[in-house]
Amino acid sequence: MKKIMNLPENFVKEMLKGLAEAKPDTLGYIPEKRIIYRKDPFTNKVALISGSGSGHEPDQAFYVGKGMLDAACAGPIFAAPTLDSIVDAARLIDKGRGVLFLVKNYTGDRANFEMASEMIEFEGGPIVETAIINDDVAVKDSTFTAGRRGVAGAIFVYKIVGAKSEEGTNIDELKKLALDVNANVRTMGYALKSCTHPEKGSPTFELGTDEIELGVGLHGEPGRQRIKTERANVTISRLLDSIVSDLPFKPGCEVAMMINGLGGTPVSELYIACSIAHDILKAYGIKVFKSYVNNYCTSLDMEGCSISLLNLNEEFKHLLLMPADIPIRYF
Amino acid sequence: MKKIMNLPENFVKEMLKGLAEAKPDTLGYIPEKRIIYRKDPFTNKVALISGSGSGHEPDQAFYVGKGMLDAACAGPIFAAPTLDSIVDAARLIDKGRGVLFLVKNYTGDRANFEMASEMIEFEGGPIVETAIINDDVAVKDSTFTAGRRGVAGAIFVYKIVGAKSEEGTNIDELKKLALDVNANVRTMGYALKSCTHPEKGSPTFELGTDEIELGVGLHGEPGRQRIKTERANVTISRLLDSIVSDLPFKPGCEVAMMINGLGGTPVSELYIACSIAHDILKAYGIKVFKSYVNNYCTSLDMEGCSISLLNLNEEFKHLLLMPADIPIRYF
Amino acid sequence: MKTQKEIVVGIIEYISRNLIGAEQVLTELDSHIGDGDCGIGVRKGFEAVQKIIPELNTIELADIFKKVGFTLAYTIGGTSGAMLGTGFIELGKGLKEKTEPDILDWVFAVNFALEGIKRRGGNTKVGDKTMIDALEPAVMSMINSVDTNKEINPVYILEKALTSAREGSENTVNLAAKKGRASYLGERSIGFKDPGSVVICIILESAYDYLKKSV
Amino acid sequence: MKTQKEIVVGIIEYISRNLIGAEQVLTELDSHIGDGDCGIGVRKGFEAVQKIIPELNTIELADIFKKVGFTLAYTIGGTSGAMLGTGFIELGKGLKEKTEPDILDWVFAVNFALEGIKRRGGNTKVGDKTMIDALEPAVMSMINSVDTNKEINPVYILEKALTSAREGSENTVNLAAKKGRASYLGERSIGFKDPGSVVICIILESAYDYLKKSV
Ligand SMILES: Nc1ncnc2c1ncn2[C@@H]1O[C@H](COP(=O)(O)OP(=O)(O)O)[C@@H](O)[C@H]1O
Ligand SMILES: Nc1ncnc2c1ncn2[C@@H]1O[C@H](COP(=O)(O)OP(=O)(O)O)[C@@H](O)[C@H]1O
Ligand SMILES: [Mg+2]
Ligand SMILES: [Mg+2]
Ligand SMILES: [Mg+2]
Ligand SMILES: [Mg+2]
Repeated sequence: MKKIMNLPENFVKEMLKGLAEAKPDTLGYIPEKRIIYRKDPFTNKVALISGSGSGHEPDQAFYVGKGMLDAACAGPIFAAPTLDSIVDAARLIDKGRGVLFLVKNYTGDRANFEMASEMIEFEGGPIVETAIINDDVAVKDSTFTAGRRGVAGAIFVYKIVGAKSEEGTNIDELKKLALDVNANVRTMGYALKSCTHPEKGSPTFELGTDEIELGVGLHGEPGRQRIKTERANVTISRLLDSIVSDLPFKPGCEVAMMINGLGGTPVSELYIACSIAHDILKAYGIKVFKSYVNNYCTSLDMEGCSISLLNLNEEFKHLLLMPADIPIRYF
Repeated sequence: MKKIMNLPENFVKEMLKGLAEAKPDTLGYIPEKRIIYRKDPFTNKVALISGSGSGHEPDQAFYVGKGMLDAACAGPIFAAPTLDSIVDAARLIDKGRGVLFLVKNYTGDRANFEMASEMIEFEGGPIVETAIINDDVAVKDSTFTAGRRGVAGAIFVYKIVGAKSEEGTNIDELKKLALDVNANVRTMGYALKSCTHPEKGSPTFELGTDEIELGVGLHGEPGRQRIKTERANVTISRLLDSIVSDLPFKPGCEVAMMINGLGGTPVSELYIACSIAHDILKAYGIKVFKSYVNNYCTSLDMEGCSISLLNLNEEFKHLLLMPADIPIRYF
Repeated sequence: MKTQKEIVVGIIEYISRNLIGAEQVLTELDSHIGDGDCGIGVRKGFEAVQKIIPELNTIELADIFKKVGFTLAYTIGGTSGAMLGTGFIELGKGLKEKTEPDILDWVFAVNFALEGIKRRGGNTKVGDKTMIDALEPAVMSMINSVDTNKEINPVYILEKALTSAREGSENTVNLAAKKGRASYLGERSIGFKDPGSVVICIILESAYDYLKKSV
Repeated sequence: MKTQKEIVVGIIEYISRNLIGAEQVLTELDSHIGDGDCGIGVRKGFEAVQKIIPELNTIELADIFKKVGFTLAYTIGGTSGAMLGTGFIELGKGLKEKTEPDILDWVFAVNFALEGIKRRGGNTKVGDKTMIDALEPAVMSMINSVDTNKEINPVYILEKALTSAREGSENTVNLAAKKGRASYLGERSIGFKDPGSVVICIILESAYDYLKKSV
């Protein structure tokens, strides 16, 4: 394993330090609790917090900023954030309008956010609500009973609910909106190469030189099927077929499309996937309102991509187009 | 080799198609000539064109937009664009104020842009000027006599000159500005893993599992030195020492810092590099005005990063902060 | 004779010492079917518990468990942090305000903790290959002891419960995980023991050992 | 007897046919020390030239070369597109407006083309392992023939020039590239012949063969 890092056990701490130092004016950082938060004194707004294991960057500390998240709690790599991190973040960021937790559906994440909510309630802290995100269609046919995983579709939830929260909307409506976005987004991905956990030092799974893993999870969990490599045309079709038939997305509907890199795949290849997906969706009669192509929710250095489709309505469109002043950007 | 692609020979064409389809409102695309251009009817502005071999995405088609480039000519992977692509782009995009070519210093790129200029002049086309970018400090001590290579520092040139061009500045001043930015930017990178050319199918060079290549080039050209892996602290120090002593950057100066991923490295690792670089520059007494951390100028799926420092003045700062409406973005 | 509070703090000291000592065993089990951090997390959690032992002596019985639970949840992180934290907190809640609970109160509280963990885990069931595979049989055994057999000797009750827990833990070897991180391995998780179930066994064993010595 | 224009167009037809036929040889050489596209590019370029042969017959001598040069630069791309394109364009310029150049005018023009390519390449020198290693000795031989030996037979002059070009091309095998893409390979480029130098040899050989037949 080769990575740009010092000691593996300091991976997350040094990464978050780098983020805070890159944006000293807008971001606050509490190293002991691995919290990144908005430093500007926003008011009259429900605060949005997300958190999960690290290794999915830019998800989610890199989405903290006006118009998106207000704080993020980072756990160790691929492990849920600790209770105190969540509780402290909620206390710190609440502006009296309450705190909405946006949580991807994993046992550890759910359990820790749930405990944090109970603890905050117990201590008479801010009002807290939680919306669970579970957009991964790959898990449908499996025997796993922890339910569908939350993957890249979460970013659409942050974006839309984040934009809405800036309008001063109350916590119940925001939670409803979050669940509404979640109900309308579906994702599936595939891997060309496993990720390598910095503290483990070896790949999480082994793919042959001519194999790909369909429906892989964000922590290298096995997917639906391991198959031989094939032209991207064919693979992207498989992903889109699963996604489109799942909601289902109907001919004539309008979608936001996210082509999300898993960390080790260059944007050139993501745009090839984008080109292919456009052709396939056209054949389905599905209109792409806007394409989002980049690394949004990764799995360390995994190679591959996921595709998310979000079924749009006028409100979603409007909120997607609102600006988001987040640290991950080009200029 | 596994990549998200169909036929290797269609790699560039499909990627550019994906880009054009992702931004149908703002970008035009001429497939036969591999030109991406701004579709909005801007006026009273010198047009900026860059071009080079493909494989460095988002450089440079993904920087076409208000405030940055006006057109980009893509060559085949790692090969200069053809003369007609450059000539046609210049004719297409000129608004009567002339066209400035921003060209990274490679034999094929220089030669083709030079010919294009001569051809345009010969045919009485738009006024054309060229600024050559050569920011790579790695080449200094080598035996290559094609001169320093142009690498990620080019993006600062596009950004600053692009912002200035929107003010209606004339072509001579813009060229002067481009050369001034180039004179103040220095870059050096290192690779953890080679890239793989899609049409070649095997890695351009082979690094041992415990080796890194210091000063590697954007096409996998050998660098200054091949050494054993070491903590990122040490490697980033080596890069910054070479960069700082080259200009030289003096204590007290203010810089823009770019931590540029080479394509296969996740942003988490880039932010670790960012954290380390901040510490080292603090020790040098160099102030970081703004950090740019992402994949700006890549080498297909190469793993590693480059660091660029730009010595700032008030004008550079002002122009860096101007908005750029480019297709590569998050939201 | 020791007060119940003294005994409880003594048991917690035993549990802490034994689980810290089990770091390597737990980590190795978790590397097979998880992400290899179970031992590290549990060690960090109970090292933090060791630091608050003096404070535990000064507070109410139910609060001792809550305090331990929050400490674990604050320091472990991941799934086991939430599960063990929940277990101790709910045990505290299950004791209600009782300062001298009888054996039925204790079994009620332990069952309350079991239900809390199952709820926290997303309705975890026996057979999902988690700590519940050890904890639920143990609690069922306790209920059986006090209910059907009218047994009141806590050492006997714990001894039987520990046997059930160990059996349950051994059974996880043959199961495919359905909850938690190991579930992502699907069938490939068969053949390995669940680390969380071993944590439960060590907790019960520590309580049994301590009680046997002190009563 | 043929006019100079007819001879020139005839030579260009020969060059095109022979370079198109050399695609595989050139591509293989370029795969060793470049990116393996030299043959593809050159083929595409001269296929385009073949298409404009009828038009070439209708324009001035100097413009024939310019037209061929631009066609090559439009279609080849990469380094060889620029270099060959430049060579033909500069040759045209070097002929000035002359419609019946004498042998001295021709050598002047060829030398002008050489200087143009060297300039375009960033002051390419003999020893850099490029097409210049074949072209410069050939041009020097021509200058020598007309200057010192006062030779005026173009077939003889070309024969000697071709020999020099071939020697120069062979010499590139032992050189480490200092210009162009092969230079990135450094010492590792030693042991392979430069493809561009082979292109030069084929061009001169075609001219020689055609002239020998037609005069
Ligand atoms: N849904 C669940 N309910 C109860 N216990 C669970 C559940 N999921 C996992 N566990 C327990 O958690 C243990 C792993 O803990 P830990 O290593 O901290 O988890 P992770 O690293 O996956 O966050 C497992 O051995 C299992 O006993
Ligand atoms: N600076 C230079 N001057 C003259 N010729 C050059 C120079 N650099 C490269 N060449 C020639 O170009 C040939 C390669 O052409 P081509 O394959 O089109 O280049 P690339 O693929 O690198 O753009 C080389 O064999 C060499 O003869
Ligand atoms: Mg974990
Ligand atoms: Mg080439
Ligand atoms: Mg674990
Ligand atoms: Mg080539």
